[in-house]
Amino acid sequence: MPELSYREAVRDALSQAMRQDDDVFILGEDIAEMGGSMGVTQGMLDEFGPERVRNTPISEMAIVGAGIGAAMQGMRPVVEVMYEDFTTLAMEQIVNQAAKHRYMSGGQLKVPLTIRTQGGAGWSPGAQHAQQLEAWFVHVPGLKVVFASTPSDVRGLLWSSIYDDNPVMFFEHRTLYGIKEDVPEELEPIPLGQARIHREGEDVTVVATGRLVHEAIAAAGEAEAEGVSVEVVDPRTLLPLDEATIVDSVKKTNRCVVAHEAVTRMGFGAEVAAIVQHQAFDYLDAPIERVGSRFVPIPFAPVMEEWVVPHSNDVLAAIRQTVGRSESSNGAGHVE
Amino acid sequence: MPELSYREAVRDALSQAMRQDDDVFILGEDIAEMGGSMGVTQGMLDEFGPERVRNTPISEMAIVGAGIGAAMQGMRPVVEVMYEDFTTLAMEQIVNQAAKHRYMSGGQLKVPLTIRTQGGAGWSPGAQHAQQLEAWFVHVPGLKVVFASTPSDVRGLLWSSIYDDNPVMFFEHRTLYGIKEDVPEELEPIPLGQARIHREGEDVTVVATGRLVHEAIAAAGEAEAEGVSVEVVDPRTLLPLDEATIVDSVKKTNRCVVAHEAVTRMGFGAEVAAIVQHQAFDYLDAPIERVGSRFVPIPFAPVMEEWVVPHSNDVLAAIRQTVGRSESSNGAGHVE
Amino acid sequence: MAQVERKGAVSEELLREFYREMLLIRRFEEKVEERFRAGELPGFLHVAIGQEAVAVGVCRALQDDDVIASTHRAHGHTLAKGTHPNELMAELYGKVEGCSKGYGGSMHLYDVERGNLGANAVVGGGLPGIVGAALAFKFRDEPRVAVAFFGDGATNIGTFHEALNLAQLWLVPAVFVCENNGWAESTPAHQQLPIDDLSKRAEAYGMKARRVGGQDVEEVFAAASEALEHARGGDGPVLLVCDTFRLTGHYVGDPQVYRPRDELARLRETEDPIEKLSARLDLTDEDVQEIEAEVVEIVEGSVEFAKAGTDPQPEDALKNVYA
Amino acid sequence: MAQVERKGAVSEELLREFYREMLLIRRFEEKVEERFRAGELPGFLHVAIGQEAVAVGVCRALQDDDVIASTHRAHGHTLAKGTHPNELMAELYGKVEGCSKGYGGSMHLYDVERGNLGANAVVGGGLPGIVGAALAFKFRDEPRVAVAFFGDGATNIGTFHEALNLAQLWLVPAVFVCENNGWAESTPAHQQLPIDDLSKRAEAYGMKARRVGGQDVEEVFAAASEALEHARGGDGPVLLVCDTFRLTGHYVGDPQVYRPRDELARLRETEDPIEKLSARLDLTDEDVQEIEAEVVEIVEGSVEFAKAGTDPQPEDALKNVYA
Ligand SMILES: Cc1ncc(C[n+]2csc(CCOP(=O)(O)OP(=O)(O)O)c2C)c(N)n1
Ligand SMILES: Cc1ncc(C[n+]2csc(CCOP(=O)(O)OP(=O)(O)O)c2C)c(N)n1
Ligand SMILES: [Mg+2]
Ligand SMILES: [Mg+2]
Repeated sequence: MPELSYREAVRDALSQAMRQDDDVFILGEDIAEMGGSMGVTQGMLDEFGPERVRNTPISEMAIVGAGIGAAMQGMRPVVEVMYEDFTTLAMEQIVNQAAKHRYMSGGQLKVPLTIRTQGGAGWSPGAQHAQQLEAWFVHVPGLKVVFASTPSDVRGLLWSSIYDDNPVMFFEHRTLYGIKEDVPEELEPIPLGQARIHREGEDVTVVATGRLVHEAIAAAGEAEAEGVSVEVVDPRTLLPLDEATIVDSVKKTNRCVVAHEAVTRMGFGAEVAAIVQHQAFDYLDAPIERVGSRFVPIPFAPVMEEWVVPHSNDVLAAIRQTVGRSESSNGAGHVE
Repeated sequence: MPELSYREAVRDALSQAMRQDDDVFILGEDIAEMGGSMGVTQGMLDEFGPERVRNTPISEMAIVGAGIGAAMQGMRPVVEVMYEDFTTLAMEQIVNQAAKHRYMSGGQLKVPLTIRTQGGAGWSPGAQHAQQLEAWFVHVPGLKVVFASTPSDVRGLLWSSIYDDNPVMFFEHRTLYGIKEDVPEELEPIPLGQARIHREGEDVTVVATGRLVHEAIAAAGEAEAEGVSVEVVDPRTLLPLDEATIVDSVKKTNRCVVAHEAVTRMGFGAEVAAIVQHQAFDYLDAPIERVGSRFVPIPFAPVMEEWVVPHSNDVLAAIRQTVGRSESSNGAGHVE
Repeated sequence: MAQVERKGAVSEELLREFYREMLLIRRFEEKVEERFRAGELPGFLHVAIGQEAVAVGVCRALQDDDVIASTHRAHGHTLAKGTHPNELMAELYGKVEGCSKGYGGSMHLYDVERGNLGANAVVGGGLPGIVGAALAFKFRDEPRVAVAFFGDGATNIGTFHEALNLAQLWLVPAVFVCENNGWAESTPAHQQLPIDDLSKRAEAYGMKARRVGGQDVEEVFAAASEALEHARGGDGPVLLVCDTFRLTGHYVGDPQVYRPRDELARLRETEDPIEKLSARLDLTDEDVQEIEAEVVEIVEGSVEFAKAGTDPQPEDALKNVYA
Repeated sequence: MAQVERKGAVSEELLREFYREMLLIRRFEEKVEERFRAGELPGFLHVAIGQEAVAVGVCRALQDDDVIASTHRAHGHTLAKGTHPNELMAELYGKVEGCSKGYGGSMHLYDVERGNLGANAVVGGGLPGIVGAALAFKFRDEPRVAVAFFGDGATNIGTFHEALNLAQLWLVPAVFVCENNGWAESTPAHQQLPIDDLSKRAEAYGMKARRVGGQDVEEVFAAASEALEHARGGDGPVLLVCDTFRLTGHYVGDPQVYRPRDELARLRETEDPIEKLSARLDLTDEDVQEIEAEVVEIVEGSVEFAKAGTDPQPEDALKNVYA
């Protein structure tokens, strides 16, 4: 089993797809000679040439749109939007065009486009280079949304995204590029819509995405030392969502924490909480806790940045909060 | 008490603000001679002239951005984005600029900008002219988000939005422009962040926004005939949210339905559900039900459009669902 | 010689075909206005009355496997690109037999088999996609061209700028056809465009540009043929500005309060592209009546076809979201 | 005469001031590189080494209550617009004493009192705001000008197009200063710009444009003065393209694998704006040493100031979200 970094895993999925398939090509700002602002596509220009590893001007609308147009002709473009903060520039193309062409045409068209982007806080890039905006896209019928947290996941999910016949928003987290994992020799596609249970547990289910998966695993370790057994579930695909795995887990543990780096308000955790309270109402022994960034733009100064985004201790606090309630209190009165 | 339509109420707030205050002006596509695509600003060109009722080219990014720049100079611009579907074009300016200038400057700047927009299904405009996207903006620290459902509300809330020192996303619903209501002679500002209880009730709380407020009121009437007493709460301001009014209501009724026209998945109702299950966990006798559009783009054919978006019968069905559960079932086992 | 034949003299026969097609669009649009007034048509409708020569002149210069993207004002382009009036009218009625199966409507007409990649209700929304389609043609070495229609108003939106820049940079086989009718809804040129000659916008990209009288179908056809040849030959994209007139309101039902009262009547007098073409053709009264009758029959037939069509089932709304 | 004085001969004294300011920027930026390598500076940093003449030439032509919007490469503009190096350096260290109080960082420098409305880490993000600020000046009949800085790469983004179009249409007092350094990160001009002369982009709006050598501070100053006068006088906005050179990586730490090995060395030889200015000035060795010493002391002082500054409290992050 070779060890790959998250960064290498993304590159490997892209490269393997491009090797086997002329219809796959990548385009984006500074992805060629420079290999992308995060170094993900380093070396790919040499292997595939400038036509298929296509540097673009700073034109987020047009490059996403060009991806859409090529996809409608049956190609499988992968557009890199350098920071997810810049998806704000391409929302029209993503939401009104990519997501809707198939529907508005009554099924005549397909848009097999993958939009890779990355984001998140860390190392103080400031408010315009650190947002986590995945929740927006979960609100858009016609899109699929993926957020991978490990090298093996990112490789298998990116492959499936490229070969999915629908537009996929593919989120990577900036602080994860360096993490490593043993991955299967052969790339194993991971079907979109399948959650991964990272760790089984009995007392609390933590549903976490992106960087928070790792924080949740760390928190679970600490909780174990306190005698609390935590199950960590990474949905991996946010849309469509593997509700069954999440709900089944909560039915077993009777408690749920949702954790992501995006601000809590209107974040993906709200959707998970709404689903879980609905489908596992009678199983819940405590309110679902949400963990996310504080409701502020990401500040520059490291001390503030660090404090704003959630870490394993925040997940742990939420776990403690859910188990701190006695089961009998449920339905019997209000406990603050 | 004069009777005003929702359309006239918007116009009245704009006009009164412009009469008393040179710093207020409006800009947008076709708002001058034509009076806006919905006729909201009709007649205002004559009263205020083309400088202050400013027709713009089709440039959503630039007109929102121009509003931001003028606001930073202390003016109070009101930008009209013709359809909220076109806010997709201005997301960068709204999210990265308007919402963050104050923060990134460490408090040196204010952006007293109001962005009025409208949307919603009805009369088959098709998938690119019918979305309800308010949830996105609730996820953005630095913005305020208003969604008014009645003439008196829209007047008082728009006034407060114009005079708020922060950027406000102000949502109107296309099908509401014609509805009428008696409004106070003098414009009464409605503070942002205050919910309105439209109807008191004992058995179920329906939290509804926009068009669904009216559907909820209708459903409440029908439910009453069935012996179910429904409280209808319109948050009016989605950000900041009057959580206390909503939670107190649910603590009284022990049941909650959330209803909006936006698709349910990742819609505003998810946030409300997440808050309510958290803050009123021990009071809930049934899962919180969410009512919203089906998870598809808005189709053109009227039979499909009509079926996709929620109506009072959907709210009623959700009400029935929540009261259909026996209280004793809570915590005692699973009832499907 | 071939050159002259292609660009210069369009045969009388071909011109008659243009005439017939333009008249078909005209009568179709008039029927749309009528059926709208009768309360039969849902949605927001924008007719292309006055702009028929652009649709026909450009689309007749296309080869069959060239593709187009259209706008909110899409009926003319759609008919000219070969969609049967029945399918178009059925779409306007929201029927399963419609060219978008009832999912799209007037502002979202698709006919992928005939190379119509979709009308777009977002101004400028279709332009980047055309660059992408053209890029795919280039990748695959297919001698096809992708064409975007859009209005003068659309040249003010960022998408236009980014798309043209990208197209020129990558020298993709695309033609950008601007239907310059002097209005964006109620907004006249001087309120939205700081320049008179829109073809100058191509200079920002070093793109080849041409400006032609859009009421003269022969001129449009010739210019479009040349632009297409340029693009198809690998010499890069072209901006083709067709000065035209919107001989009607922005949308069907538009009271046009913003428009000088007499402008419309005067323009209908002087700038009708069908009149202009007919003046050039040797049409006998009989010819005219014959074509008229044929066209009217087709249009009437399309209404019958549409009305007899099938309403989707409500639950059909759940289909076609994902492939 | 006043005309000549303003536009033509810049006095030796003024030129010496320019020299001092440019050198201050240079030494400041070098210090930033050094402190970054020492691991002291968080964030993403872009220095303006090589582009000092544009910042100084433009900002010195401004009047005090004119405003600017800057870019990710903002240190030079910020210093030239009057922010004290202490406050700038403190910001880079994330301190409360910083010009953005530690909330902004290198890519989000603000100094509203001195007319700096903010650096923008989104390419093109600041341009529409400048149109709006200029509109406010026009509304209020204030003789002020709003100036946007941006790079050549930014001329490809839709925001640029929409903002310039709007500015010209409304004839607002704005000046758009393009720092054309031939690169957008690793992307050379020929991969992002289909034209050579960026001032041509103004033709799409009928906007007055000027292209100048951006390594010659006198030339920049003269052209900026003229542009500002034009805008201030109510004659509308101006696009001022300054051809310049990025004598360093895109960001601090950039290995520049994409850049021809010798280009940088050669350019540092031939295109250093400070060398160019010094060659024109009658500076004695003593002068040079004196200015150098003065500037270095300021820069060293700024590091001391910054390091002695106050870290925000974590909970301060909750402030300043809403007014
Ligand atoms: C991005 C966007 N903004 C606004 C609108 C509303 N709108 C529809 S058509 C139109 C005018 C378009 O003008 P032009 O491009 O000249 O086309 P024409 O209607 O003249 O054919 C506007 C503003 C829209 N559809 N999309
Ligand atoms: C909208 C957007 N896209 C991409 C980026 C990433 N990025 C930062 S600087 C830059 C290059 C900018 O080039 P240019 O405008 O020429 O300025 P320069 O760096 O040369 O001063 C890019 C692509 C960004 N900040 N914003
Ligand atoms: Mg037009
Ligand atoms: Mg540059």
